[in-house]
Amino acid sequence: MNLELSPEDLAFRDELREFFAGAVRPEYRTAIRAGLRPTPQQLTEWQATLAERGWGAPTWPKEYGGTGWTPTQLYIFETEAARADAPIQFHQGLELIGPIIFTFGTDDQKERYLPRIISGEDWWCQGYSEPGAGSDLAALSTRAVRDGDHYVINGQKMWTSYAHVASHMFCLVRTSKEERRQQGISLILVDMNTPGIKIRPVETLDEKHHTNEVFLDDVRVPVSNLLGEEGKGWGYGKVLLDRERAVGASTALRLRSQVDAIYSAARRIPFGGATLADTPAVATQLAQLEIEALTIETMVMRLMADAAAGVDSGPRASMLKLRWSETLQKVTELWTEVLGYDAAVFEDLSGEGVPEDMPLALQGALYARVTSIYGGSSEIQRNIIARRSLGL
Amino acid sequence: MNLELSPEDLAFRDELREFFAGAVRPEYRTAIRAGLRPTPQQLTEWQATLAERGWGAPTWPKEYGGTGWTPTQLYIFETEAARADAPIQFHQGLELIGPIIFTFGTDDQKERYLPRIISGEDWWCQGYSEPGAGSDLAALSTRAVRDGDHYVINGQKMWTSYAHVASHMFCLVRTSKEERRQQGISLILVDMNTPGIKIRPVETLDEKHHTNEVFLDDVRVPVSNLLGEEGKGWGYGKVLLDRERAVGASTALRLRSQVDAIYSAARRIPFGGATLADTPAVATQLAQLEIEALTIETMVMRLMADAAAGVDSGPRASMLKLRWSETLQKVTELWTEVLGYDAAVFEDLSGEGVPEDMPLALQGALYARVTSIYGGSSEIQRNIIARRSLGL
Amino acid sequence: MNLDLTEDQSMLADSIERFGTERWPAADRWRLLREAGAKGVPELWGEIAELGWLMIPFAEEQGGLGGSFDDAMVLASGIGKHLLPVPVSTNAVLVAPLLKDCPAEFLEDVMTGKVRVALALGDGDSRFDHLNVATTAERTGAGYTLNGVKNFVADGGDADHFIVPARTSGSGAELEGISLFLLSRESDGLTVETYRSIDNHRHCRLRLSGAETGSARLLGEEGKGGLPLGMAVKGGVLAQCAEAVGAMDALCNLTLEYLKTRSQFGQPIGTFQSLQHRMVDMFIAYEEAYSITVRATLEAKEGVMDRGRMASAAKAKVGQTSLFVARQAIQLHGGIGTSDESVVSHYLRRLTMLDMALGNASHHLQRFAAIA
Amino acid sequence: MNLDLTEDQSMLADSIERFGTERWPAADRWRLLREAGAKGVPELWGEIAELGWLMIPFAEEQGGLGGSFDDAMVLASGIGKHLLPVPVSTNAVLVAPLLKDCPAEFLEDVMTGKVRVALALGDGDSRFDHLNVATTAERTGAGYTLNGVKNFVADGGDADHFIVPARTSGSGAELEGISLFLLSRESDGLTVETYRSIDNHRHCRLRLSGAETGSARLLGEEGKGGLPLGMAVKGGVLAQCAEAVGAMDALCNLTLEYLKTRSQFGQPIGTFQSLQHRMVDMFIAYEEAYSITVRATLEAKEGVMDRGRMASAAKAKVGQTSLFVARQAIQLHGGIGTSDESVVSHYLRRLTMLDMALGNASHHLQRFAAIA
Repeated sequence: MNLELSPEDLAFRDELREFFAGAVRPEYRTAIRAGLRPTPQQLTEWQATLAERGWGAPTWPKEYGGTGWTPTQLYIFETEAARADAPIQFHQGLELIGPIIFTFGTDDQKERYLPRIISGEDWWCQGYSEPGAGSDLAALSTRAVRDGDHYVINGQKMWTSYAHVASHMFCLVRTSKEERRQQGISLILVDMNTPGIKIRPVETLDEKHHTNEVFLDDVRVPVSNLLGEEGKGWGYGKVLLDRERAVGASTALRLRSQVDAIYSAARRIPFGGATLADTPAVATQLAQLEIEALTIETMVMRLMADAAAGVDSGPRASMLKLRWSETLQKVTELWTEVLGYDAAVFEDLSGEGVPEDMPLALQGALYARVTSIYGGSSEIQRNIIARRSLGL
Repeated sequence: MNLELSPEDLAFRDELREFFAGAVRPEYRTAIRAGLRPTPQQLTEWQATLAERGWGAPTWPKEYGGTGWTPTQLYIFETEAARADAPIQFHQGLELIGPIIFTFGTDDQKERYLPRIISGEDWWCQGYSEPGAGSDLAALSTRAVRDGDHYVINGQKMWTSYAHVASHMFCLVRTSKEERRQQGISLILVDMNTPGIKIRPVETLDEKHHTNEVFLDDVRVPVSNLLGEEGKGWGYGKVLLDRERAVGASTALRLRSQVDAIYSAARRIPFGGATLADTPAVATQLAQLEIEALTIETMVMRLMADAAAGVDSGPRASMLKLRWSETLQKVTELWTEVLGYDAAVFEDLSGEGVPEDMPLALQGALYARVTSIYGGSSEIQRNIIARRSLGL
Repeated sequence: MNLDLTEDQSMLADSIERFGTERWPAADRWRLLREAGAKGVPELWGEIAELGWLMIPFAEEQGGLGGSFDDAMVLASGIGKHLLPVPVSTNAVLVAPLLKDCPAEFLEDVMTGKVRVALALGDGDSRFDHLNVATTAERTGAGYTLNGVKNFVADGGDADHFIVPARTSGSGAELEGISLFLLSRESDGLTVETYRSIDNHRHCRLRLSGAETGSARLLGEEGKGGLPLGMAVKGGVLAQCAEAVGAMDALCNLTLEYLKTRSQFGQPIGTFQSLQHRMVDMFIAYEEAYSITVRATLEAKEGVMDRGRMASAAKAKVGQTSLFVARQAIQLHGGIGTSDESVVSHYLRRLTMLDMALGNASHHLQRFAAIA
Repeated sequence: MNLDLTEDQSMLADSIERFGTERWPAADRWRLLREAGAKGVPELWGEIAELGWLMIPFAEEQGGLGGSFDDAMVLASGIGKHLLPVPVSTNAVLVAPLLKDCPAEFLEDVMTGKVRVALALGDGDSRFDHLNVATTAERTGAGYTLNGVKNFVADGGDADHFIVPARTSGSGAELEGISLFLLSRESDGLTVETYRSIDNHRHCRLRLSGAETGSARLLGEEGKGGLPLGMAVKGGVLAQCAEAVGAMDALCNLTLEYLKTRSQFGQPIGTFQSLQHRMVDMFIAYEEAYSITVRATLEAKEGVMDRGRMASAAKAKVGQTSLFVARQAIQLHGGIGTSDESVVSHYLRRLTMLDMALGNASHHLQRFAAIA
């Protein structure tokens, strides 16, 4: 047992460190530290920067344009990215549909889509949830009916993050009327410019527009856009379970710099002849959160070790998602608390500007509420662990 | 809305205060403040003291020897008892079987049992739980078979608190073979001197002997000891639900003096030129626990108001039980924590004696684990509230 | 000892219930606010003034209704329940006792909603310690000249006058030497920076550089403003607790309703035990918040002198429990709870700000500990 | 980077597993302890010495196995898992580095279990701050005279020698001036008060009034004992964390087993969602405790100089999570979990004491914060 890096890994780390030092723009940092995503423009730009360096798809095999890195290399990459407050690559193309395409897609689909995911030219969104199908995704009712060389899709998708900037959507639809639940569901790739798609923005509690409702009204999609076999769409989702670790790891490793951001904020605030960071209440909470972050970092290392050993990492990825979202919520809440009355200055109405941390800190705290709901709510994650790992 | 006491209530309070000042022995205090029960001897003695003053059964109607007090008077009584660190009257006779006897019992049963409950001459224990019937009490399998003028009881009871000092046991038994679950259960009063009763002590994690297994082997009990109707025993338990408040109230009102006891302990411990009570970590935890105690006190007031208004107080009593047990656990844990290395001195092996707080503080912390299990575990309480109060 | 509402209080509660349901329905809240835009909904202030609610916290000798702490509790709790964007806790309850010596016509304007008054808090680096006043008031000619910064004038965004605590002597958190001034928004030397919080309340920051006030504008005696300021803040704290308790009441009930109607996996989600138990914990949190708020309110009414210790207990406990309830309400609603369209998210935003205003849970917990 | 056990470590783990299962079965623990009575089970010490386990923390040049921090982790974790009442963390891991200059025959006696050595902590009012030493050592003739009180000699109840930190200069928590002395239990001027803790470990208190030691008994250099003492405590802290992690492992698994076999309401209680989720949280707590312990252990092995900050992180987190797991294990077992007959209750008692020993979670959290 050891944490030592081999000389090759050390050289790799130094290479990464140098790259990030040059490539990460200062304006990314504030959003990252507040637990927020940079803007879609920034994310696209960052994806292009990585792609140019050959690192656009850190988790993909080499044959599809990925890096082919080992779990340890990936861990080093994510650690260094976190250390530099680099943006987290947007995952819906890279980690969700990309791997399904290269695992189950046709050669034509691979050629057409994969390179543009890596370059950042295409932006994919995920057409899964529906008004009646949230935690219970298998209850979805959007239908695709075969009509010659096309599928005609009708239905409504909800919580479609970034549909308003996406070029493509991967969409779970029902292609068979007879069967129920998980049966008869297919995965179809949809160009967002196809007529019949209407997007309604859904503003969230942080007063931002991340997500949307997507209405599909007689949307005609070529049959060649079916991914894999008709009726097998549900099963393809399973390939994701073993890849969840990548998404979890990259976000979870950011917690330490987020704790650090609060520490800096508390250091800036004069209080009782010293700073707020010196008060026992704040110092103790920061210490607790730093310990949580260190623990979670180590859980990521264990997840990567699972990956290297080819072990089912699903339950551990669920644990990570749970602990990360809970901790992120506490971290962002503490930031808001530290700001005191400044946390009230969400929008300046008389041209004087807002305090340095606002409104990002509060947006971070509010947005963090979503993290224990999306991608499988905390309740669903606990169900998964109970079933898959504990046999309950 | 007001908290003011009427002149009559104020006079009553003063009368109580004077009584308690004279009657409460100093040796009760340490146990009470550590969240422990005084010894059976002390409890019996205390019951006799109250009975002598005419206050042996504060919650009972006058006709059965009770005080006939209003809920407000009862609240004042319990508040003053708490203020004086008086022992909490042992409840199994007074609050559990007593009210069932005076509600459903025969005249003979009333005459025979009630006065001796009040005087403390009889000690009742509760024969409910069985090895296979804990949270699911209706699964009990102890049987009573009619044989002439007697029931012959066979079976095993568990978690029978104080069976080893009890003179009587009220016992749930199955009197009908056909029916299942709640049907066919009867309530029988058993003299503990009856042949065929064997008591096995069950030591608990605080190294004390509170509870027992009771084996009933051809125990012959006169038919006249049946309480109410045969087969209706399950229903009699319901009368308890509306009386739970009394048990909850008397214990819950002790929390403040228990917090106070830790405060005193922390004040005695020198630390960093001052005392441990002056350190922010301890001061903040004490403040939080005092606030919990104040909140719970007020919940008791609301429970009493329910009682006065004749409202179903079951769900509120469940809430109180939950919050009280959780808070008692935190309080007793903090006491242990405050003691530092002294908490290791559970038993002196070389005749030098133990520190002032030990082993009571640690016994309190360990015993407190039982409070969220007995009398309906926290999980069962939440089920009750969900069903009875929220309609879930 | 009696914990029931009086007949008058029940009538008041009913009246708020009607107003809230009709004028400000929960389902329309997001649309109403969006239509109103940055200016907010100032007309509501006049409407509730017409109902006489603003008279409640003012003493009878001032022309008010002489409502007690528990009357204010009923009022604020109804407002919180319906998330009415009216700053009653701040622009009425908090300031009323400080205005008691003002001229009758001025008070009438305040109670009829024509004139709004806000209390200037957040002095310099004082954070939540409202008696820690660094702003100075120097006697100049007939009046005073004020210098300092007040970072948080609660609901001062639309105020016409500000009550400004400033030091005529002493320093730090000394009670002696704090004087209270009533300053018009138009005063020379006063810069008002207006801002909006996430709950759509409008506050402001005051920069006082030689702001002038006539001696008539001194409220009460010079140097003796500390005690009344502390008392006023206590009243404001209690009203804010009540507002939060009202919001918790609404949140618990609408979440329970959601659990009973929303189906997933072929059954109402309220049949899942883990959600049932969470719901129970939310109701317990409400019970706790209500209890400690009633306790603190009634003790204040009885004039228990505890330097606001019980009010701090309530503020701490209500902050903790209300945020727990709001966060869990969102969690149990899932995605929909995080949308602007759902009133659930508005409750979290309001409760986040109610926790902060007049000092958050952590501050009041430590304050409670300090007043042993 | 590699988190797997080495082959040697796996063999060690297997060997402890066998010993624990056969010699000290969980179901018999209460009976074995009861039969042993107040004297405990001292013979176990010799048995594990025979297995060579006591040699692990001693350096090779001392005749030990030169085990690293992670070897000690494997050892301690196995002991914790089986609740073996052998004070390896204290009478071996904690003291080993401090004894390095002792004569070979003495060390052999220690490693073969013939002689037991314990470290005297809890100096005067110092609470958990082990470098805060008030006990004094004055040079008298050929040796030193010691005066002071050591309230907690971890597992010193059966020790033959004590390592006693005392000041030859300096004061308070100064690192300089702390000297370490090896004192025989039979020394003049030394009173040993033995006591038992709730987990059936046997500790003692030392009262030193002019206790005499020859100069040969000074361990290391005079006045330079602070640093080695701190390092030794760090190793002890890590071993105790591992012990707690082993106990959590056992508790999680036996509780899971109970959920699958115990029936109530006609079904295994593990079918109830609220209990399932609690069980998941227990396993997550274990995962967290294991993770931070491995991290701190491997960083210590690599010689990361952080004044024990990571070890404090581990002790704090392990204290919090292990008590959560133990308390929930009892709750999920219901009444049976609170009985002496159930090993579940023994785990809580041991974990309560493991949290306290060498400083509880609260202490280490604050220590972590202080070493920014």
